[in-house]
Amino acid sequence: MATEETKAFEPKIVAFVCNWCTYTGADLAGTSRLQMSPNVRVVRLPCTGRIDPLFLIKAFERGADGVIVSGCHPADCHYTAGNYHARRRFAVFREIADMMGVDNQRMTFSWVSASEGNKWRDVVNETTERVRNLGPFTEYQSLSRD
Amino acid sequence: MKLGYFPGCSLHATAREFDRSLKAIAGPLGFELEELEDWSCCGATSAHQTNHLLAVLLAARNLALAESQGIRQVMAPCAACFSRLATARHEIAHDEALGTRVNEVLRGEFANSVEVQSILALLRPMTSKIQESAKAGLRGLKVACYYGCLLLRPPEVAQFDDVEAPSSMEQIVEAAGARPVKWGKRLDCCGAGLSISRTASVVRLGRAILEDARAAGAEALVVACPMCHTNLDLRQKAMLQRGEAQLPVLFLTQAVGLGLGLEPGELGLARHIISTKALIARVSSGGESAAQAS
Amino acid sequence: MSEHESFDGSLAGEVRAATGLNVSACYQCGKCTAGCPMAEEMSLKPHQMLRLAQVDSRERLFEDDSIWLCLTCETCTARCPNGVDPARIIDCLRELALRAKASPPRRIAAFHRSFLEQIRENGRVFEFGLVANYKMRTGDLFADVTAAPGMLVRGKLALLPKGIEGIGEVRRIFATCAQAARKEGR
Amino acid sequence: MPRIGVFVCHCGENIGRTVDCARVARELGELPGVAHAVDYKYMCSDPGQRLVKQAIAEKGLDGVVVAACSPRMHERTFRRACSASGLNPYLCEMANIREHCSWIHEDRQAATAKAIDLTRAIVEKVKRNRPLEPIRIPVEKRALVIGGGIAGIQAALDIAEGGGEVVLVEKEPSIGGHMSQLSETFPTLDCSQCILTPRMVEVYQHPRIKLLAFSEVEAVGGYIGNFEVKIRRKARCVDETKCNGCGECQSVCPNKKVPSEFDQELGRRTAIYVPFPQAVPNIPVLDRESCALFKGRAKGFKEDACGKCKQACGREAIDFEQQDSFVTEKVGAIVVATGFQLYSIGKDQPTPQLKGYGEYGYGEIPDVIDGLQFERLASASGPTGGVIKRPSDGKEPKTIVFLQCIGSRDAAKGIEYCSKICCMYVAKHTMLYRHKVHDGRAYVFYMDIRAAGKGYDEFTRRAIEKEGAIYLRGRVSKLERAGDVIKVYGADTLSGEPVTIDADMVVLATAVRPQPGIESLAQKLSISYDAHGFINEAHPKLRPVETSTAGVFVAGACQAPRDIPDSVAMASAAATKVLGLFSNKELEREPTVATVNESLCTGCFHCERVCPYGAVERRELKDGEGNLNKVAAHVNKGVCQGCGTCQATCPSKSVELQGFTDEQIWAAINAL
Ligand SMILES: Cc1cc2nc3c(=O)[nH]c(=O)nc-3n(C[C@H](O)[C@H](O)[C@H](O)COP(=O)(O)OP(=O)(O)OC[C@H]3O[C@@H](n4cnc5c(N)ncnc54)[C@H](O)[C@@H]3O)c2cc1C
Ligand SMILES: Cc1cc2nc3c(=O)[nH]c(=O)nc-3n(C[C@H](O)[C@H](O)[C@H](O)COP(=O)(O)OP(=O)(O)OC[C@H]3O[C@@H](n4cnc5c(N)ncnc54)[C@H](O)[C@@H]3O)c2cc1C
Ligand code: SF4
Ligand code: SF4
Ligand code: SF4
Ligand code: SF4
Ligand code: SF4
Ligand code: SF4
Ligand code: SF4
Ligand code: SF4
Repeated sequence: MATEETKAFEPKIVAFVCNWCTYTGADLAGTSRLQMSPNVRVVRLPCTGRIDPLFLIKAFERGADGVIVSGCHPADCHYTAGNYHARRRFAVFREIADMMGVDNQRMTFSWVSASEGNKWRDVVNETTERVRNLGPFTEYQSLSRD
Repeated sequence: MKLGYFPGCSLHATAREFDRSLKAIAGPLGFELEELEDWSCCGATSAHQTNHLLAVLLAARNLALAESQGIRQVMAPCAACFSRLATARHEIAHDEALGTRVNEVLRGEFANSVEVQSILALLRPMTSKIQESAKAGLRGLKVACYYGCLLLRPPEVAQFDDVEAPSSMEQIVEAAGARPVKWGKRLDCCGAGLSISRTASVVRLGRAILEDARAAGAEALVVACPMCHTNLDLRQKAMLQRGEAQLPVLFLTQAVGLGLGLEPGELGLARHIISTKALIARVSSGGESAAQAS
Repeated sequence: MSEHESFDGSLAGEVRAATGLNVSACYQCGKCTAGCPMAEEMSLKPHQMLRLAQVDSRERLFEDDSIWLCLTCETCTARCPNGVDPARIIDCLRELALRAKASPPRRIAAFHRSFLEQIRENGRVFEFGLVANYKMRTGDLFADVTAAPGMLVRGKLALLPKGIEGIGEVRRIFATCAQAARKEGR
Repeated sequence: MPRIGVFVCHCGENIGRTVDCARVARELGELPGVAHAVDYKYMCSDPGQRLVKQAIAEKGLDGVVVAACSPRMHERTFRRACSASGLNPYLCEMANIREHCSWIHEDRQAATAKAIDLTRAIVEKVKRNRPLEPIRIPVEKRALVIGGGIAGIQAALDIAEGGGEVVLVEKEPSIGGHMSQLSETFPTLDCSQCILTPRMVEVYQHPRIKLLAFSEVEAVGGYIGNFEVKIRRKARCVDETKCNGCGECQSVCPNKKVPSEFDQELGRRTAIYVPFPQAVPNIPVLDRESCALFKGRAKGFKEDACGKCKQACGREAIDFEQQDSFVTEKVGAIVVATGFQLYSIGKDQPTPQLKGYGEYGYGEIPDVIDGLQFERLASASGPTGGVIKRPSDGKEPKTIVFLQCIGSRDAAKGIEYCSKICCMYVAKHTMLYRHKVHDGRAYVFYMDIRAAGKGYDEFTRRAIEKEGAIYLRGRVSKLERAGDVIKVYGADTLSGEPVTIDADMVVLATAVRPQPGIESLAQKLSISYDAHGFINEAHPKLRPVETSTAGVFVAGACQAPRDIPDSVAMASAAATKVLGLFSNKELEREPTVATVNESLCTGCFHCERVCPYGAVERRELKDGEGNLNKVAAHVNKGVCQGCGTCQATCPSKSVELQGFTDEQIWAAINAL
């Protein structure tokens, strides 16, 4: 249950998305005027295959409370197989993150196609809500400050 | 080679000659059978048609017995027993919940580790041995190898031969000196499950099988299932129309035994309803030339 | 009965729960019927049984004798192009029919009961007893069940049952199954 | 210190309503390195673009960020504007404060804060952008077409007619593919040979088409516009330059009993042979497996056992010593048109998933044939001269049964998919049969009739309503030889009854499968294929004739089961794509490609493994004296599509995707 204090807290979330599916899906959400929480900042990359796990760590270090990684559906990668490699990479990363003390709850991995504006809104809202309930990610920031 | 042996009810009763001939060829072919102690009925058709759990448990009890008696492989000559035991083993292996249930009821540490073998899988690797030991052999006796329904089914359970175009029984009788004929109904069901309760159906199915075998030129049927045998031997007279010749029905083990030159008496050939006398005469004297002439 | 996924109260759901098999996978090609040795005697052909299961028409299925004519020869299962396993599904339909208190044709029911009783009593089937039991049940004393005289003479029928030591376990198996069937029948 | 210009757009009210644009400009203006920051009502309008151009000229900007709509909307517009003022266009980027901000939020304060963040991130990125040049690739205006069936023929002719050059590679001795084996074709029943052979001759005579029959692709290198293809020319034992196709050699060859592949083994040919009279090229091939001379040599005979063909040839064209040879062709585009084969019901199947059909006789019952064999029987130029005779005894079948969906729509023993063409050709077969055997009965066992083309349903209805074919809805369980007939055990599910028919001949409409060996060809081309071996198109709806590799196209039945109209339409579409490619002198591509820092690269080649396009090559690095220093990765810019997977994978961070370098992205993340 969120306390009065955490209610006031507005999480900062960084989203790493591919250009062809999720970025376009997010554009569609905009064109359709789907309202969503303003906590997510999108970083556009050509493909989820380009996303280095260090980006996520960097984002946390710089004060993000949560991250989203989203690209094309498994068989629909614009680059045939980039998202396949990304998926494998992040399966490993999840465990490493766990070891480092990054709660997996702070990370959303999802597939949003160019036509799934609604889904993008849901991903944004759900992630924001989840991270808001977890509270600010102070553990990591204090860690990295040492 | 020592092998667990599950005779099943028939081989102790109606199909005693199957049991006897199997034991008779064991010596010459160099295998030894160790009958499962205190085995119980596999449940046959009646169990699985009315209560799946019962069917699995009745089969599993025997598999568990084998396990506790240190038997790693059980051979079930009866096609129905084979099918029941092998299917149960397969189902338990593929359904964890079922496996747990079975273990609860059997109150033991049942690991489902026993392999189930059919008579065909046992004899096929022995063809060269059969061929070597066959003295006069079956003298080119033309036989129709009848697999019936359950020996090869379901396919994922009985994987030792091609489900639709099997050849193991033909290979075995050929090694024993017979000439297997090509015919169409070798995989068709003879209806044994309804033999008592719906005799008319069984007569219809059996007749079609006999007709086809005869049309293909067979002098005898060879079977590997006591139910098929009872059906096609015991009821054959009802299946024939006036004037149609009788077709002796041999167990595969009897055919192999004859090929090996064993005494007909040892093989229980006198116990059949359809007489095997002419056939015995044909394979033990100069029958071959007669067959070739025809 | 093993615990599988869905159970929505439909017949298809019950079959799925009991066997893990999917009756919806049947696309009604009829290959099962085409090869079924009993099809010509069945008023409902195998593919029609599957169809009725798909549309949840249990009355028509259970009232009809056809499911009891299936020999479980598995010809249909071996050849079904969509891997439906009709033989196993029909086994299951029979079991469900019994639980729904639908009765099989008299002689077939009598046979199965006599057979199973033999196992429960002796652990093995002792054919003379089976025949006697069956005749008593059907009242059909002159039925041609042994087909030919001379079976006893040829040593084909044993007169006395041979018991087994583990009979207690066999009876426990029967009791467990009866209990399970009662529970699930409700 | 960089000099970035920031331009914040109101988009009328679209952005301005929720985002305080003036404030965004103000805050951004305070960022170090930002030399200029303004807001304006409509940035994409002419005056808006002029603002950008002026600022570049007047303030000496070395980077431009437009905070407005999605880059997918107007990035090109603003990059062009920059370019016009002499700023490298890749130094201009957009921050999306409309779709990703003003349109999806109502809270003005939050939206404004977010717009500032988004713009700042792009500013930080642009500070680290480097000027890039679009990649230019020269285009070789020749195309390679692989496979000379109707699809390959059509593609070759269309490309050649459009001015391109074509190398057509066919693995068989003649082009023509399956269509050359057909008798008449649905839905019009016109004679297949009559419409096909003129096209085959056209291919042969076309000045811009080079036909390499009896040849196969050995290796493929290069990339779009610049492929290099090595082709194996299999030894025919006949010198193509000398042979004039007189046919003397065939007539003297003593071995006349070789089963003819073209006639689906229903006819015979000689050991040296032309597969069929209209073959193109009309040059024989010597089949070493069945030639007496070669068989003798294999057995170690001292003297050649034959040689009649060589003696008969007046042009000394026959060369028993001929070996396979190789040619290399440079091409700019490739069309794959390798077609299909029919599923064989036999016991030996290429994969364990396919089981074969013992219940249909496993090819043991001689009068059970497949659809192509029926085509040969019905063809006027076929082994029976177009008379329907059964193979076993030459009798005219009075009862013929066609079984559809054999191997298709069968997840248990065959393949799940529908083969698409068989419903149609079975209807055709019933008509051809009824036209030839007036008193014959034709039965069809089917599951569904799939006739969804122009005039197709009318065609199948005609077979049923006018031509007397008897359609039974159900599959057949088993075929059984019974004396002179084949017993067909089927079911008619519409009446609910099992049906048994005594047939004189049975025709199986077996499934369409891709050509054997297609996987290895696809691997040579780095194109993808599905689980069955059909070539994958780049997009099932929008890029149906392109593949995953730029410059490689696909046509005909190698992509999925296709009939002739579909194959031809695809071939023409592929040809258009090729000609479109050829219409450029050079190809220009976004410079978003990876580059390797060779001094850092450790040669682990993880990048090579993950690259979806095979763009990573191995390059040997030598020192001044020519000694090998190391082997490092090298990205082929023509092949790289810019996904960046290599970069995220490289353990030593030696490979970088231009425009999305680590430095750029880290800067953006830092700014958020
Ligand atoms: C029985 C039957 C009847 C039919 N009837 C009709 C009809 O009436 N109407 C209709 O529209 N369609 C019909 N079809 C379909 C028609 O045959 C196909 O649509 C058509 O042949 C597809 O053409 P294609 O060029 O794609 O493939 P194909 O005809 O298979 O040609 C492919 C060519 O590529 C060659 N090749 C394969 N691999 C290689 C390689 N690695 N290297 C070099 N060359 C290679 C092959 O040798 C072949 O020459 C019928 C098909 C069948 C089976
Ligand atoms: C309910 C439904 C669902 C469908 N679902 C799918 C699906 O899931 N997947 C799929 O692949 N296909 C689907 N389709 C089919 C798909 O819509 C068509 O294949 C496709 O739209 C055809 O494109 P077209 O350009 O040929 O024709 P159209 O989409 O009809 O476009 C023709 C255009 O030409 C214009 N036009 C007409 N006459 C003139 C004129 N005289 N002068 C100038 N302009 C003119 C029209 O205004 C129109 O813009 C579906 C169709 C329907 C009806
Ligand atoms: S063969 Fe299988 S798919 Fe066909 S009708 Fe029977 S159960 Fe259904
Ligand atoms: S198992 Fe039953 S339904 Fe299937 S073919 Fe045999 S008798 Fe017919
Ligand atoms: S640049 Fe984009 S946001 Fe600005 S006015 Fe044009 S369309 Fe609207
Ligand atoms: S005889 Fe010589 S020229 Fe004539 S077809 Fe044969 S190889 Fe060619
Ligand atoms: S060498 Fe003789 S067998 Fe061989 S192709 Fe020439 S003529 Fe025929
Ligand atoms: S086209 Fe017709 S015959 Fe061929 S697989 Fe599809 S449905 Fe079956
Ligand atoms: S992954 Fe990096 S280090 Fe390894 S070969 Fe590629 S560029 Fe070189
Ligand atoms: S960016 Fe993608 S396509 Fe280019 S080399 Fe790297 S992995 Fe291959």
